[in-house]
Amino acid sequence: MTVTVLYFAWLRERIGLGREDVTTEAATVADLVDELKSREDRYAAAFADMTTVKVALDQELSSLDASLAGVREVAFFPPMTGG
Amino acid sequence: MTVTVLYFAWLRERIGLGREDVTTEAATVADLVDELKSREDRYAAAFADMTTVKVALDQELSSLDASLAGVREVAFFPPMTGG
Amino acid sequence: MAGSAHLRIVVTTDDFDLGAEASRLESGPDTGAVVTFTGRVRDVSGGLKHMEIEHYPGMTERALTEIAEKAARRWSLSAVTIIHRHGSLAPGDRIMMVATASRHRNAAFQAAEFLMDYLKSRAPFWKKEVTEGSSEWVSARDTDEKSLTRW
Amino acid sequence: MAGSAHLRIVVTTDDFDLGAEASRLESGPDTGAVVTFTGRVRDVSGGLKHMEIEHYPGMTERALTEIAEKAARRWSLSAVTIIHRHGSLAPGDRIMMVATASRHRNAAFQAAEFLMDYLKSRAPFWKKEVTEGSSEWVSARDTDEKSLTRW
Repeated sequence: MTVTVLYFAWLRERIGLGREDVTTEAATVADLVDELKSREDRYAAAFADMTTVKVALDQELSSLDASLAGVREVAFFPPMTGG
Repeated sequence: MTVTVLYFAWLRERIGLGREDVTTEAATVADLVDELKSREDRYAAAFADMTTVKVALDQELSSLDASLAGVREVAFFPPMTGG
Repeated sequence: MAGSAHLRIVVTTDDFDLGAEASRLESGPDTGAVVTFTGRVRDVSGGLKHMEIEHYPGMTERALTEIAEKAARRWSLSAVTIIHRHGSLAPGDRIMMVATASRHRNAAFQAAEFLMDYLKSRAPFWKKEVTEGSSEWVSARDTDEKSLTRW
Repeated sequence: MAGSAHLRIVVTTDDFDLGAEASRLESGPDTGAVVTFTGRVRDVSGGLKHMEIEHYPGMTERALTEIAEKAARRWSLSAVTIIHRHGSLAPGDRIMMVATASRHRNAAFQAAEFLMDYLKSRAPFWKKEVTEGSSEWVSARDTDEKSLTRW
């Protein structure tokens, strides 16, 4: 399957892009993260400490162990600092 | 001594005036209220239920048993309803 | 002492401009949060012609200043505004406002609620509702006095 | 369902007019209380050139709408407004506002605090402080996440 993956704030800066389409067989978010980390150092650096990374699936907050079945958009970002 | 006595809201309406100078020997607020009540029915009616009457001495909230020594302005009014 | 908080107390028959009032509090590099509360004349039962607000000139300004100073001692505030109208107001008219400015949102929110709670039972205002053919003084609510105990 | 509350959600690079926004909520005979909160860019350590606010278009609007609906289900509100800016802001600039309208002050105050608490840790905005020669993403505070537990 192909999912759109979005990166925000310092994740976007470390990875060097804000958006990419990824073709993957990953079953869960964690599997997708592992796959990205194994690709290139900049992903490994960005995802080094997953306690500071949040994930949204199709624009709803989710978690690392969530399934990617049927998901079209995955977003990674640090804890929010709005307001 | 002579004190200025002020009445507000329904106390003003029942007594029929908002302000008067009263020459009195009353030692406390309660004494002054008794003196006013004995004067005329409209005062007796206004002060019939003192649980619904508040008093300020020289523009500071006070109480019925407070002394009038040195006081220049006494105000009677119902519980406040601002805001 | 109220620290360095700027206090603005206004008792007036005139309407006020909430945006302009809030802008006054938005000054200085360290004000991160401004909270405002505006109270309006409600027509609760239908048929309200107008509301008359009586106050105690002199004591009103003193009481409002004391309440603002109390808030400014308790929280770190850069500014406090209290405006309260008196006279004859129509349904929907603004009655009063408070505004607080602080570095952080919690101080600004808490101080604004504190001001409202104290103002309700410590500032000498009395409301009268006038309908077609009758009028009635608004009763104080027990909950207003009780809400002071949380501070 | 959010009852009959009117929700207004705006995500924009533009400044907003607090007075005009508050006036929108002052409608209907039964709105007695309007509370507003405005957040501004603070120059905490001195030397802030500007603040950049990034957001997640699409999710932002969804998250803010959900937060507003949540508040409108929980309290009796006639209106809720949330406006949040993104892009480049200078020290002292307004960042965002929330406003709530209700019959009584307690509902309006509580709903406004609830909106702020949820917005801080559930709406996808990220702030970056840019000073002369460096820039740093603002860290989320543990207290922001913890403040949700009171609701």
